[in-house]
Amino acid sequence: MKRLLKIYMEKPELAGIAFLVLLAIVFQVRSGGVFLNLQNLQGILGLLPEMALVAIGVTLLMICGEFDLSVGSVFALTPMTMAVLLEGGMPFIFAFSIGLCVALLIGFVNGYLTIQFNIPSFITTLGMLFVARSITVVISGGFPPLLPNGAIPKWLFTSYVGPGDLIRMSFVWFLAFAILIALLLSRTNFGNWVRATGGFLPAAQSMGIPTKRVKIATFMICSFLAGFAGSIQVMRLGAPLPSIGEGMELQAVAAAVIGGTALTGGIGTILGGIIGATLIRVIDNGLVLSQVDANWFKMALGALTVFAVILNAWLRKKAKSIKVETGK
Amino acid sequence: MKRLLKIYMEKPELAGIAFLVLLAIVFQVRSGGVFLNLQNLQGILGLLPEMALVAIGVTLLMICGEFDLSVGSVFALTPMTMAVLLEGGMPFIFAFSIGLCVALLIGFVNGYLTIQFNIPSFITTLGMLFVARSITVVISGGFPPLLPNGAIPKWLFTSYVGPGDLIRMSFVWFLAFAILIALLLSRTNFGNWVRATGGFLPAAQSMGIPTKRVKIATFMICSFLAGFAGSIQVMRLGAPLPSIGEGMELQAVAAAVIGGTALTGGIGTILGGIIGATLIRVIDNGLVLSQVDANWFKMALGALTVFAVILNAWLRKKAKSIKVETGK
Amino acid sequence: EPMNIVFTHHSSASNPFWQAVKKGFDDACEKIEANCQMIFTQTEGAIDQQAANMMAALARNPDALLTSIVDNNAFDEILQGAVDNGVITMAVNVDDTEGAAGNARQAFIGQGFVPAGYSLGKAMSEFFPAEGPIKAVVGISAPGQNWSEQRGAGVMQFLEEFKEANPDREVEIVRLDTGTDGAVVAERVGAYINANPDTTAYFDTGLWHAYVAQVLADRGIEPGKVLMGGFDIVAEVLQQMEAGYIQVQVDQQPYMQGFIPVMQAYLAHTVKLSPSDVDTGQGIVRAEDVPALWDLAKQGLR
Amino acid sequence: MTAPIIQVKNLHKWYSGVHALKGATLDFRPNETVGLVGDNGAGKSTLINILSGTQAPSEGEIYFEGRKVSFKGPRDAMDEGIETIYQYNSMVPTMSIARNMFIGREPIKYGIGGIGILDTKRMAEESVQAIADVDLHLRSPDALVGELSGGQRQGVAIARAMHFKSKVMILDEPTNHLAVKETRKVIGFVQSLKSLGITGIFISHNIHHVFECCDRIVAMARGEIVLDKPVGETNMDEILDVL
Amino acid sequence: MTAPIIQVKNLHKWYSGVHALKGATLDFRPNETVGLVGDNGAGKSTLINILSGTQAPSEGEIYFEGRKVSFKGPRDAMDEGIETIYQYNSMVPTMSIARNMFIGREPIKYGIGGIGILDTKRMAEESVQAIADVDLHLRSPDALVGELSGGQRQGVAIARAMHFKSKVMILDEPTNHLAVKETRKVIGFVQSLKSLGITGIFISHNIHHVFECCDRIVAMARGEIVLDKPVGETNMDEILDVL
Ligand SMILES: Nc1ncnc2c1ncn2[C@@H]1O[C@H](COP(=O)(O)OP(=O)(O)OP(=O)(O)O)[C@@H](O)[C@H]1O
Ligand SMILES: Nc1ncnc2c1ncn2[C@@H]1O[C@H](COP(=O)(O)OP(=O)(O)OP(=O)(O)O)[C@@H](O)[C@H]1O
Ligand SMILES: [Mg+2]
Ligand SMILES: [Mg+2]
Repeated sequence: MKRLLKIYMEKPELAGIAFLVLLAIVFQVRSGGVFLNLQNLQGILGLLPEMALVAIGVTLLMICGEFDLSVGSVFALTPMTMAVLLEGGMPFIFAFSIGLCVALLIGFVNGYLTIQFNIPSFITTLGMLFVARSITVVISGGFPPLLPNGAIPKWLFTSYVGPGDLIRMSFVWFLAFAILIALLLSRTNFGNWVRATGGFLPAAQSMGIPTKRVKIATFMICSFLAGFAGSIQVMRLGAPLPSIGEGMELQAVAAAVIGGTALTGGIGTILGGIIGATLIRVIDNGLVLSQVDANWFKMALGALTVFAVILNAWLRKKAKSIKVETGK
Repeated sequence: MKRLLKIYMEKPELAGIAFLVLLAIVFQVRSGGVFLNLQNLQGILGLLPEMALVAIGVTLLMICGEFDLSVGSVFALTPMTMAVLLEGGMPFIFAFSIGLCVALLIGFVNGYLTIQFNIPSFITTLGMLFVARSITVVISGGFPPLLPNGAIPKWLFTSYVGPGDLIRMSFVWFLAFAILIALLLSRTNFGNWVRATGGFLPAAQSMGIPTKRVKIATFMICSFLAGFAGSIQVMRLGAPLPSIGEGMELQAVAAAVIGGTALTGGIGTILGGIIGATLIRVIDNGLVLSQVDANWFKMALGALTVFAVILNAWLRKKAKSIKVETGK
Repeated sequence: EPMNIVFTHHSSASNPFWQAVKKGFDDACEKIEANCQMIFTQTEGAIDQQAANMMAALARNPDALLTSIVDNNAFDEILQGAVDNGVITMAVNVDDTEGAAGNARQAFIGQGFVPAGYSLGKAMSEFFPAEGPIKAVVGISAPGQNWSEQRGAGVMQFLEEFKEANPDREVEIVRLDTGTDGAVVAERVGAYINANPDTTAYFDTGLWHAYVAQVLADRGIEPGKVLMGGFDIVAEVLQQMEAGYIQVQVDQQPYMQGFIPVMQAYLAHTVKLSPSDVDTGQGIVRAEDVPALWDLAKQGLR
Repeated sequence: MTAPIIQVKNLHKWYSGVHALKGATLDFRPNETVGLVGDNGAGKSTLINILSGTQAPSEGEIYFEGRKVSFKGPRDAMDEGIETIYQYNSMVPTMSIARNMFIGREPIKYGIGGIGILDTKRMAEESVQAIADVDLHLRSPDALVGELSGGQRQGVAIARAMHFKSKVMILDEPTNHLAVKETRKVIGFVQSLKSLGITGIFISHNIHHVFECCDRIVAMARGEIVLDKPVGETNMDEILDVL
Repeated sequence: MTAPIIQVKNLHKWYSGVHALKGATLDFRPNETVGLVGDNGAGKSTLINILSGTQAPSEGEIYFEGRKVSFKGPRDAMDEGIETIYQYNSMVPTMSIARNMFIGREPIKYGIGGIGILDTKRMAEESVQAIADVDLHLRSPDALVGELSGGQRQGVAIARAMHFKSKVMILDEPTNHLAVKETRKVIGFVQSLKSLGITGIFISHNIHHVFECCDRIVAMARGEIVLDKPVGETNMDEILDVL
C-alpha cells in the first residue's frame, strides 16, 4: 500500500492530475456550478486539442534536448499556406498536404541548422519564429483569405461527436496522435534514442545512436504537430488570421515543464505535457468563469502556474521521503 | 602570430564584433551613408543602454545557470512604481529608490521560489512575467500617469553629453554598470562562484559555495538592472507606459546567446552579452534604414540573427583547427 | 526627385487593419511616385519600438513623417525635432488626446481611440432591449496597451452615461482580459457567456469577436441574443455581420488613412499647402452596409 | 605472422592548442591482447577514441582488416566489429539499467526500417543475466543508472560490452571503481578473449593486471609510443622505467 | 585511548526506495588513518557523503570532537575541518585548473563582507606548486578542467585536497584513473597524514594500498559495517572473505 502510494506519487504527471481535480472543485464552486456543465466542458475540450498537440511536440523535442520557439509561427503558416492554395482552387487534400509539408520542411531546416552548425536551437528556432511569421504575412498579402465554403471536410476535423456532442473530431485526432507519440517514446527503439540523446548526448553518440538524424526527425515531428494543430484551429474558426499562435512558444514550453519535463532534456512524458496543456487551459477558463477583472487576470494566471509546479515538486519530495524499499 | 590569431578567434565575442563591422559596412552602403551619420549613431547609442543593461543582467544570470523571463515586466513595473509615486508628490530620489527596491524584491522572490522549491526558474519567472505585468497595469489603472514636469533630473539620466552630443548620460550609467558587473564576474570570488554554480552545480555545492545565496543574489542583480533600464527608458520617453518591455525576455536571452553565453550555464561573458544586444539593435536599425519592406522585415531580422550565431560557431571551429600549441 | 515618406505606427505586420492602411499608403505613393516606407513594430503596441523606428527613419531625413500618436508624451521630443528640421509631420489613426495642443504635429488624419469606442457604444445602444437589465462585457484585448485600453474606455464612457441616463435600469459593466489570439478570445468569451447567459452585449477592442460569433453559432445560440461589436473590417467580420451575430462595427477606413496623408504631404511638399485635419469618418458599419463592403474588403480597401 | 586486424599509421590528433597524439604507428594482430599503458595525459584515451570513431584524427590513416577505413562516428566502428568501454561517458544517467544495456542496439519485435516496438521482456531478462555474469548485485534492471554507485555503474558498462562482444574489444581503464571480485571477473574476461578469437586492447594503470592478461605491452608517453614489446620480452621494471 | 574525533551513531540513509545505510555506528580517533573497504554499492560513498555534509542522514547522529553536529551543507563540514575528495563531481569542467583549485576558498585582496578581488597571481602560483607536488605535468594552470584526461582531472582533485589539508581528510577512491607515479604519491600522502596530525579516511578497492597506508580497516557490506579491526589484527584473506 505504502509502496504503491510512493510509486504513484513519484510520477510527475500525478501532481498535475491532483491539481487539476483541485482546481475543478474550486472553479466549480466559484462559478456557481457552470464550470463542469456540458457546454463549458465542450468549450474546453474543443480548444484543448490545438494547444495539447503543440505541447506534445514540444515535450518530445525537449526530451530530446532541444527547444522549438517557432511552433507558434508554424501554427499560423501551415493553415495559411493551405488557405491560400484552397482559395486558388486546389482540392482540400492537396492543399492540406502541402501545408503539412511546409511544416515538416521548417522542422527540417530548424534541425539541420542546429546540428550542422552546432548552434543552440533556441537561436535557430527564434530566428525561424520571425521568418515563418514573415512568410505567413507575405503569402497572405496581409489580408487573411477566406476559406471557400464547403472546401473543408468539417466532419473529419471539427464536427461534434460522442455522447452529448461532448467532443469534436479534433479531439479524436488529438487522442490518436497522443497515443501514437506516447507509444513511440516509451515503447520503440526510436523513443529510446530520443531519450538517450536528450539525457546525455556524449553517451548516446558513443553508443552509436544516429543522434543527428534522431534530432532532425524530432524537430520535424514537433513542427508537423504544430502545423496540424494550427490547421485544426483555422478549420474550426473558419479563418486563417496571420497572427494566430503568437506567444504560443512559451506556453507550450510551460505546459511541458508543468508536466514534469526537464529543460535540460532526457526527462519527461507525453502524458505530462498533455496534462500541462490541460492545466493551462483549465486555469484560463476557470478564471474567466470566476469573473476575475481584466487587470488582475494575468496575475492569477501567473500565480496559479507557478503554484502548479510548486505543488508538483512538493508532492514528489514527500513521495521520496516515504521509507519503503521499492526493489528498484 | 598564428597563435595570437587563434587565441583571438576563439573568443566568442570576437565573431560578434566582426559581424558588427561587416553589418555596419553593408548598412552604410545600403542606406546611402545614413547609417553612420551622427544623428543615427546618436539614436543607436541613445537606445542601446536600455537593451544592453537588461542583456547584462540576463547574461550574468544565465552564466549562473538560471533564466529570467520576467525582465520585460520588471522593466515596466519599476518605472511605473516610480511614476505613480512621483505623481503622488514624492521626491524623485525616494520614488526612484522604491522603484528599484521593487525590482530587487521581484528578483528575490524569483530566486527564493526557484531555490526553495527546487523548480525550474523558467516557470517561476514565466509566472512572474504575468504577475509583474499585471501589477504594473493595476497600479497604473490602465493609463500611464503623467510624470510631473521637472520631477526628473534629466541631466543625470537622459541628457546628451560628450563630443557632438553623441551619447546620453544613460550611456555613462550603462558603461559604469557594464564595467562593474564584468569585473564582478571575472575578478572577484563572487564571480567565480557564479560561474561554478552555473558550470556544474554539484561540484560548486560540494566545494562549499553558498550556491543558494549566490543564485538569489544573481536573480536580484538581474532584476535590478532590468528595472534600472526601464526607468531610463521611461525618463527618456517621458511616459511610463504599462506595456513597455513586452517580448524583451526572448530578446535578452538571444543577446546573451549571440554573445556566446551557453543556455546550460557556466559559459559566457558580459562583453558578449553587450555585443549581442548591440547586434540586435544594429540589425533592427539598419533594416529600417535599408528600407526593407515591412512584410519582409521579420524575415530579415530572423535570418540575420541566426546568421550571426552561425558565423560565430564557424569562426570558432576554424580557430580550433589551427594547429598551434598554445601552452594551455 | 521623388519624395521620401515614412510611416511609423504601433502595430505589427500580422494585423490586417494596418495592412489595409499600408495598401492605401503604397497606392498613394505610387501615384505621386514617392519613395515610401511603412515601419511596423515587432510586437503589437510596442511604443518604445515605434519611437526607435521613428528615430532611425528620421536619420534618413525624409520629407514627411506620418505616425500614430498613441501616447501623449513618448513622441513629443522626437516629433518636435522632426518639425524643427522641416519634416512634414502628421498624425494618422490616433492623435494626442490633447490634439494639436499636445504635440508639434501639423495635422491629424483619422479618428481617436476614445471617440471611436464611444461611438461604438452609442451605435450599439440602438440595439439594446427596450427594458430590463443590461449586462455589458468589455473585452480588453491587451490590458496596459494604449489602443485597447482607450477603445475600452470610450465604450465604458458611453455605458456609464447610458447608466446615468437610465437610472431605472440595472446596468452592469464587466471588464475581461480576453487576449489577442482569436481562439483564446473565442474560448474565454464563449465560456463567460455560457456561465452568464444574461449577457446583453459584448464589446471587443479589436476584431476577435468574429471568432466569438463562430463559437456561438457552433453552440446553436441564435444571432442577436448577445449583441456584439468591435473595431475594424475584415472578411470574417463581414461574414458574421451577414449572419447577424455582429450588429455594429467601427471602421475607420484604413485605406483612406493610408492614402490621404500621402496626398497631403505631397501638396505640402510641392506647393506648400499646409496639411489639415481629416476625419476619416465615424465609420459605423451595420448589417445593411455589408453587401457594399464585400468588394472593397476583398481589394483591401476597407 | 598473421596480417594485422588494425593498422594505425602516423596518427596525429590536435585538440585546440594541444598536440595530444604525435604520429602513432601501431599494429594490432587478430586474437592478440594488447596492454596500453602510460602516464596520465599520454594520449591513450585519445588513441582509442579515434579507433572507436568517437573522435576524428587530425592526420594519419587507419586500416581495418587491410582496408583503409575512416570512421564518421562510433556506429561505423561498431559495424566493423569494434566494441569499446570508454573511460567516461557511456551511460545515460536518466535511463534505466536495462535501457542503457541496449542503447542503440535494442531488440525489436515487428519493426520496419529499423524502427520498431522494443522487446522489453527480452531486454530485462538479458540485462539481468549479463549483470549476474559480472558478479554484480543490483536491485532491478529498472533502476536508473544515475542512482547507482560508481562501481555499479562501471559494472553495467562492462556487462554491456561483454554481452555484445565483437571482433575487437577496447577497454579503457575498465577496472576503475570496481570492487575486488568484479575486478577479477574483468581480468578473467580479458584473458578469455583469446579463446573467443577476439582481439583486445586493454588500458590500465595497474601494471600487475596488464601483465596478467596481455600478450603484448605498448607504452605511451607525451603522445608518442615509446615501447612495444611482447610480455615475455619485458618486465615490470622496464615498463616503470620508460614511464 | 584518546577521545574519538568523529563519532557516528546509528546512521541510516534512505534514497528513494533504497535503504543504503542501515545503522552504521563507528568512531574515528584523532590521528588515525582508517581504510574503508567494501563491495560496490556497499554504502561507503554514502557514509562519507554524510560526514562531509553533501547529504543529510535519514536517521542517526554525528559527533565531532564530542559535540553533536548536523551539517547543513559541505561548507559546515569544511568549517569544522573536514576536507573531502569525492568519487565524482568535484570539478567544474568549464573552469580553469587554477580556479578549480580554489573554488569556494579563493584568496582575495581588498574585500569586504567576504567578497573581494581575486588574487589571481597567487592562485596561479600556488596551483602550479600544488600540481607539481603530486608529480603531475600540466601545460598551464589556465587550461580548462573539461579538457583534461581522466587521470589529470583526478590529479587536480588530489592536489587541491593536499593543498587545503585540514583536521580530517576523507579520500573516496582517490587513486582511480591515476598513473603509477601519481598513485605512489597519493599513498605516500596518506601515510604522511599521521605525522601531520591529521585523521584520514581512505576508501579503495585495492586492498594492497589499504594495508600499506592505514592503521585500521573497516569493511562494509549492504549498508552495514561487517568488520572493524586494526591492521595488525587482520590480514588480506580475512578481508576478502567478509566481502
Ligand atoms: N577535449 C580536449 N580538449 C583539449 N585537450 C584535451 C582534450 N581531451 C584530452 N586532451 C588532452 O590530450 C592529452 C591526452 O589525453 P588522453 O585523455 O588521451 O590521456 P590518457 O592517456 O587517456 O590519460 P589518462 O590515463 O589520465 O586517462 C592530455 O594532455 C589532455 O589534456
Ligand atoms: N542518488 C541515489 N539514489 C538512489 N540510490 C542511490 C543513490 N546513490 C546511491 N544509491 C544506492 O545506494 C547504495 C550505496 O551506494 P554508494 O555510492 O554509497 O556505494 P559505494 O559503497 O560507494 O560503492 P562503490 O564502491 O561502487 O563506489 C547503492 O546501492 C546505490 O545504488
Ligand atoms: Mg584516459
Ligand atoms: Mg563509492
